[in-house]
Amino acid sequence: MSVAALHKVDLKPKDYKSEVSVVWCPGCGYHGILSSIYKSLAELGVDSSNLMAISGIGCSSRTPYFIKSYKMHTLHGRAGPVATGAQLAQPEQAVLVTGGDGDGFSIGGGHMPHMARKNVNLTYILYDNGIYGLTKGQYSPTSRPELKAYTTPYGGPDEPMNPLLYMLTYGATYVAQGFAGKPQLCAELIKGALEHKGFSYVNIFSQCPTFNSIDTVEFYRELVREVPEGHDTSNLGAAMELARRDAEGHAPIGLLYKVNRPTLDERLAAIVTKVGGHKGYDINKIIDLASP
Amino acid sequence: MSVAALHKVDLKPKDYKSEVSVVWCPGCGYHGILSSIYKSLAELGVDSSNLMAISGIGCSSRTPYFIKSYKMHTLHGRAGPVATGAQLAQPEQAVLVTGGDGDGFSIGGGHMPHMARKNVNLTYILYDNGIYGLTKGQYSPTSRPELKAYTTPYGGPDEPMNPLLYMLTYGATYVAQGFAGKPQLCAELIKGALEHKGFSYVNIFSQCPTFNSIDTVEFYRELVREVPEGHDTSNLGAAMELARRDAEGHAPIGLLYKVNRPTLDERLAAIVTKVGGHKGYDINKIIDLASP
Amino acid sequence: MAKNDLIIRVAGEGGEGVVSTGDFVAAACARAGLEIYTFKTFPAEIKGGYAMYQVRTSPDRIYNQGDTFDVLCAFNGEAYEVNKHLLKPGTAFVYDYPGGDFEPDAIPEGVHAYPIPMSKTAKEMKSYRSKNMVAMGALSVLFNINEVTLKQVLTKKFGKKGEEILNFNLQAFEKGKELAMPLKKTDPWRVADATAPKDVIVISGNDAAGMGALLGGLEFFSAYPITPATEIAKYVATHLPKLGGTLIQAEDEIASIGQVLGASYAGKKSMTATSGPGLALMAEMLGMAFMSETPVMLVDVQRGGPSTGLPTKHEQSDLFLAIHGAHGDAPRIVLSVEDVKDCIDMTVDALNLAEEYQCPVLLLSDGSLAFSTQTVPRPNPADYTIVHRKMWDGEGTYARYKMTEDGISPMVNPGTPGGMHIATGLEHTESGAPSFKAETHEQMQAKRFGKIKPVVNRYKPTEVDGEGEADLGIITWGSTIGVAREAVARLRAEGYKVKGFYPKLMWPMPVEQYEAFAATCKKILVPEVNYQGQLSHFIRAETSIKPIPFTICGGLPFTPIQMMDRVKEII
Amino acid sequence: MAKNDLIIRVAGEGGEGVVSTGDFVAAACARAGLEIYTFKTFPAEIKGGYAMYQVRTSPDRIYNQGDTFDVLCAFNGEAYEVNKHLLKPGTAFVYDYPGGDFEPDAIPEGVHAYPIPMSKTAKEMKSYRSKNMVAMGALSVLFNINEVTLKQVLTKKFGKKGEEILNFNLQAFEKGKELAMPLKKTDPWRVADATAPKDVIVISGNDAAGMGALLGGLEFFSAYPITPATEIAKYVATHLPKLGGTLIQAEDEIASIGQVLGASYAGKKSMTATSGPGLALMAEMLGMAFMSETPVMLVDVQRGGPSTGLPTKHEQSDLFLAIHGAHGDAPRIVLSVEDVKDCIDMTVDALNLAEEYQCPVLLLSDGSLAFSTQTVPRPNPADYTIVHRKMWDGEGTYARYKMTEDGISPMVNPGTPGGMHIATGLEHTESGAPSFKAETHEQMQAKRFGKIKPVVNRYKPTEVDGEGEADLGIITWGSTIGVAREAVARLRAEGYKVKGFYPKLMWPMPVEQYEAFAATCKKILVPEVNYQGQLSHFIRAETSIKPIPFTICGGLPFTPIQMMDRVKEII
Ligand SMILES: Cc1ncc(C[n+]2csc(CCOP(=O)(O)OP(=O)(O)O)c2C)c(N)n1
Ligand SMILES: Cc1ncc(C[n+]2csc(CCOP(=O)(O)OP(=O)(O)O)c2C)c(N)n1
Ligand code: SF4
Ligand code: SF4
Ligand SMILES: [Mg+2]
Ligand SMILES: [Mg+2]
Repeated sequence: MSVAALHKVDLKPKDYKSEVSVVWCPGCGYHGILSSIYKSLAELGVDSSNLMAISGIGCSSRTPYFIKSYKMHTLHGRAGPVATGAQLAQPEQAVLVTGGDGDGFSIGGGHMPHMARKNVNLTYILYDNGIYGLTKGQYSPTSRPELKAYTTPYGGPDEPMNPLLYMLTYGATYVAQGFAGKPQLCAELIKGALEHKGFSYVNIFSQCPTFNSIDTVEFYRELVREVPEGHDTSNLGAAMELARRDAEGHAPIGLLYKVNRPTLDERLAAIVTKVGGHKGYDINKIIDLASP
Repeated sequence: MSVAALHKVDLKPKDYKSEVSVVWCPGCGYHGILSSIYKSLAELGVDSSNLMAISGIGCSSRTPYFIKSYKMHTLHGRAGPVATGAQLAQPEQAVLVTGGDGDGFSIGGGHMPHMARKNVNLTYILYDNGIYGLTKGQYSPTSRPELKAYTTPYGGPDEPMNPLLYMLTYGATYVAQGFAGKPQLCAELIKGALEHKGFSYVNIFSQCPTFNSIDTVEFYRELVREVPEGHDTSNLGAAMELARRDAEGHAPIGLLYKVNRPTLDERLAAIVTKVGGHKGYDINKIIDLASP
Repeated sequence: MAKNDLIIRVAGEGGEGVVSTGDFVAAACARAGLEIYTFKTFPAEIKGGYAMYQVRTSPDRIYNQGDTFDVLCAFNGEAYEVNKHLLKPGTAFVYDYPGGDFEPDAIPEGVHAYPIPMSKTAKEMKSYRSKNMVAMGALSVLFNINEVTLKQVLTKKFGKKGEEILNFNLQAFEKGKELAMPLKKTDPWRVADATAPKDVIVISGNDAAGMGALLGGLEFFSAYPITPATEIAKYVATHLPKLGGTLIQAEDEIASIGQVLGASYAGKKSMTATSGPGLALMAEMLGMAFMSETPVMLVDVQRGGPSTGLPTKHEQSDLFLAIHGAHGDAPRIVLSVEDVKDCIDMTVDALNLAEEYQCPVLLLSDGSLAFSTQTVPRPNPADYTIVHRKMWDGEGTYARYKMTEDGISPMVNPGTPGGMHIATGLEHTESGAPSFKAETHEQMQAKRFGKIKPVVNRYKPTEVDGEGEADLGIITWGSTIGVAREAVARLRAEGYKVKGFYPKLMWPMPVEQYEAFAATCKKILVPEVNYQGQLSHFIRAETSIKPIPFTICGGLPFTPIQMMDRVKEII
Repeated sequence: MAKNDLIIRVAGEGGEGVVSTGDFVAAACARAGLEIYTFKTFPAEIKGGYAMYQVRTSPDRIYNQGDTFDVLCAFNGEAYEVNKHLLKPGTAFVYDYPGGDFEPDAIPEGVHAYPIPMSKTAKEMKSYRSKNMVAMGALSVLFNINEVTLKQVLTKKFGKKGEEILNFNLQAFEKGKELAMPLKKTDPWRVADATAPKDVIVISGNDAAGMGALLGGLEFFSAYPITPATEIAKYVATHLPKLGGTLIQAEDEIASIGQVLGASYAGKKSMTATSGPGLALMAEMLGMAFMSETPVMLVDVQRGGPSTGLPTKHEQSDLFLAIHGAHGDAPRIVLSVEDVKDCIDMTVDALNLAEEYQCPVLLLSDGSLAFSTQTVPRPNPADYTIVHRKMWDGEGTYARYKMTEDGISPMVNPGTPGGMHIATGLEHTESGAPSFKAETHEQMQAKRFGKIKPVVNRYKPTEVDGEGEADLGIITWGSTIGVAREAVARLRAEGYKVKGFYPKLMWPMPVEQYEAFAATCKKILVPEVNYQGQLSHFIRAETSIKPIPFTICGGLPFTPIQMMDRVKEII
């Protein structure tokens, strides 16, 4: 979304806290992500009543409860379509989707390509902890096969997916990656995403100390490398190259890609304009077409 | 799949024809694809009784009816999971999936990444006609926005997806593209796919003269360019570069990518080996674990 | 029956102009002030294959496709083969001969045969495409199809394509007339004479549902294509943008119902349309709409099931899924339409009920109505009331799921200061906060169930056809009602004491109305086009009635005579 | 009741050892030859939050979790607050005092209070983790929990972790004993003395379903995680590979049921397990399994609905979806389990029925059984019969959907020469070729429905509890049966004439058995944990019985006393 168009207010991060208390485990990376969200909302002066926070099901999908805004807590994997509908219904408002790796790329994986290629004007923050948190620790599409989890006591049989490469391939117009251990960077990336007009995607590595024994804070610290200075964020090929990771397997953090193209609501509005549509159109003209 | 392991027979292409007569429209590109399939089966000497042809719903998904083999005509978008189950159940047999662009990338789009990254040992041929044929002409994920179709009388609002780039991103281990107007090439690519051990994907452009008025044979002829000589099919970056099309928007035809990595059935078998599993294992040992 | 309530069946190969012939005849009759009710079957193949289009026309109101044809016009040998067993004494038979692809067997005694060399004439005119015009010319002469209105219709259609094409077609039409003129008319069938033209439209069930959506104030539509529901989306795609609204084709049915839920939450009147397989996929999200009390509306155009089944065929077998298709206790309001007029009016009703009761509303149509075109009084937009959801008045602290007397909690649209809240599928308190306490769940379920209960009294009462005591009452639903109406009328004319009860509100069931009706009938027969007798099941479960189920499931609607025969057997 | 049928409830903060305390006590009792039936509730939070684990133990068979606890052991203030209203005269109350985080209000008259400084002692031992060991020591002294078996259990558990840890825990246990020793026992509660150890296992409902799957010859399992069903997949993932089988976690529920269908087609015994939301997503594929006559088996562990609902809570509200959740007419065989033993045995049955009748079979369990551990006679693999699908004999031309006398057509596995055929969701002829003819559809539906009908007579007859005439009969299902058994027994002991009828085969319904039972009862009460009275609905629809529904839906099972009270009100 582009929050630029929104009514501006002057609030502190804590003003975006709702009255519902946070239920995540101590040490969970999500606490940091939530703070980054509060921070970017405050910095952008987003008016809560023009914000819709929408999620599916998972620990991460609890986020909307903790944000002062309009919000929906939907079904596992279905935040995308619901958010798309909400955005198209209210294109002047901001839509923020938050969810997990399982929610977004396993059960919700069929919706991702279409939101991105249609350039639905919203921000999607994916809390990537390489595990199903809420259901107590099964492997997710971003789990490494080394992980011994609930349904994979002997390790997993699958190669993990690459969220950034997926989103670049799908045509997301803003693609970034953060790490919960770097809240300042996360806040910047989320802020950029909220300011971007079009489908913006931020992948945030986040430790789940309760169920993911191998993707620890230390592991992620070793894993990530800042996007190199001078990286051209308008170059899709370069962004893909970065997303594919370097020879040592380091994962880039920072902004990888950002371009502008018409959003879905704009393209739909263009159809309305093309046919000369408007609220006051005389429906009798349509009925007439059915006379014998 | 790798049909190398199969029992070999000596048959002609026509011997793979079933008794059900083909229902496609005259001029449909699918006739050519079907011939290419017959041809590659014959050249490889595939024993029909060790072949499972599986599809979803769509004009293209009628294919299994026309092939002499074991086969399943399943649900719209669900050929992938069903084929995965069948393949894992009978890893010594060959599995061939055929389906449309809507079937595979719209409703079935959530299954594609997982089949590919898990390297399920089967061949997936996607009949890409940029339209929903069976339901009489709605736009598909590969339709160009210029297409005026059933539910988009004023043109479509979406950017078409790029099947090859998707499959490369997903981790398919064999990725190729053909065009129904080049049956010889298609037969070669399908043959290569059938011989490949792992998830092999062949995208075939195919005209739908009945409902897609813009993606004609002539259009495709102009669109396609053979993969350049010397392209390194083991180089993922180069394959992606090709898939992203050249400056004039030409689409590559030929083999883009081919690598080997363990298949899902192999990785699952490795788990069985690891735990020393076998049919004769004494189940009492498992029951004992529940004694108080 | 009057000989001018007649059924003309045109049959031939798909692509030969079967459909346009039927359309022209139907439109001409409608223009001439007559009623029409058409019925089609489609080939399973994409192109070609056997196609059938039947027009029933009468000066009086028509309720169904009829028993069988009075006039058969066969374009080819297959059409003849498929239909020849129906060439009963008294029927008229127009066929492509000589020069067609077949020669009929000996014409049965009493069948009135009119050979017309359609193909041959078309060939002479060097245009295969004119074959159906020739046939139409002949039909118009033989059966008194109004020539003036027929020409108007042709002009309307071909005029757009230029004078040359128009003239060529009119010429072929004249040829057909000339060929028929010398034939001696021996049958009694003639289309009624033109009367004062009525202010009607001719529209299919699917288009009508689309039109109803526009009249109902629809703002957002999302769907995924599926036979036989896609035309609703097509109609809306064509016209909704004119009214400033939005249609999108989603990646699947789960996405489309999800988008509808999201758009509705954000304040727009929203709906989708699908058929059985799509409805099955939407089950989870419909439960979410119930739990989160979000208005969503869905049209299910039923087709032959189960599974992929018989996708182009008629069946009314989604009632179980429509009413019971959710995990947990999560009912919906379920309506079903009888005819094309209902497709307009009840789409408006369904949109309104969703807004009023803040819950999912399902409108059931079926495969035979989807493509049946019928004469419908021209809808006057001013006649339709558009109901909006109850909105928060801005007073006090907003609680989305506030307990109110009628169980309906005011809503608020995003963008409204002070109204921020969550819509959720988890069990929740009045404010929307998650709560898994026993009391919360029991109270909230009672609220959600309680609020929709009044609909049984507030929705239009179920129509009772007939008065006083009867030996047998027919209870049926969907397009089968139209068949029952005629069966009841004809049985009554024959002296039988029969009545009809025609529910449109399928769930919650207006139990008292069922009981009151049944109290006046000795027996209750429930005809329906499905295997299990799905309405019978609900009648047994919810009322004290002991219905006699009467089910068929061959992909075709009932005929009046079939229903009459059954009534006579058991009365 | 005997004072040694007793219920010990341990409550505290999740992570404080509540669960392991319960597990140890249960295992010790089981080792001592006693029966156990445990019951837990989980916090909604991921970590921490209120947790409760209750062990019911008795020398005699136990059928349910019981009315309320006899002994409460409160680890913290929240545990006290949540449970204090249940501290009725006669109950015993063991609590963390002094030094805990709370001081109870005045102990009510008749409550037997035993303060034990658990936290303080643990702190002195410099290990927070030993708190529950202290508590257990005290409990063992106070309530005669067999010390020998308890130590065996602790040794089994901690022995693996090394001598040091074991000794430390035993030390804490001894401390707890010492603390309790001086207290004067005033209550009557004591665990029965050890008897000859029985050959039992102690297992949860979910693990039991997994064990049943192994005993039933399962070869392929695919599932997507969901509370409260995931442990079935966990169990199978751990053990199926030992038997050479395959488990995969799919990307969603649609994929998992699709994979099951594919694997089954390819000749393997296959199943999945899910809960309501997942079942809703599987509706379409289950219809395909019915239409294509492919054996598939699914366990649905019901949870609180609708929608995301109350995911960790108990409810039995998926019966509508289980039976009616498909578009078109597409029934399934639906079974439901009463207890953990059934989870083993009926998983085998369900796998067998799927193979025998070549259709989808759904086995319903529920949230309270999922995690309830119970003593079950050790299953002997030799006692289980594994049924295989009827296979083609290789004679003649193979037709997959051949019309046979019993409607069951022989199958053939891919790889077999001459058996090539298609499995399809389209309507089809005997050979599998698409056909949309009326006769084909009617005959094939009759075949598919007809073949499963005999199951009502061939599955084990529904158990009738009691003989002769009764003033009231209870019909119920699922884990509520266990409650009914006790209620019936106690009511009978009080002189009431009551009987019970405990169906396990939910669909198709053994109607004659229902009728025969009801004929012996003046009234029929149907208790169930859902809002709408789902079984009552089916009883009304399919039988002539007029049941009195008795529904609760607060996320908890019935208690025997609750059911008894209701019976007394209406008898
Ligand atoms: C249809 C459906 N299937 C399964 C579930 C169970 N479920 C809830 S959350 C979840 C996965 C959570 O993992 P993720 O999306 O990575 O979020 P996290 O908890 O890690 O933040 C699953 C499988 C569900 N609620 N609905
Ligand atoms: C659940 C479900 N939704 C929708 C449909 C209707 N449907 C059948 S085929 C099809 C699309 C066909 O297009 P494509 O997959 O591109 O195949 P093609 O016909 O072009 O070969 C659709 C939408 C269906 N059968 N099932
Ligand atoms: S389970 Fe993991 S993801 Fe969920 S709140 Fe706890 S630490 Fe965070
Ligand atoms: S509709 Fe299109 S895709 Fe389908 S058979 Fe005809 S030409 Fe081929
Ligand atoms: Mg996660
Ligand atoms: Mg297509």
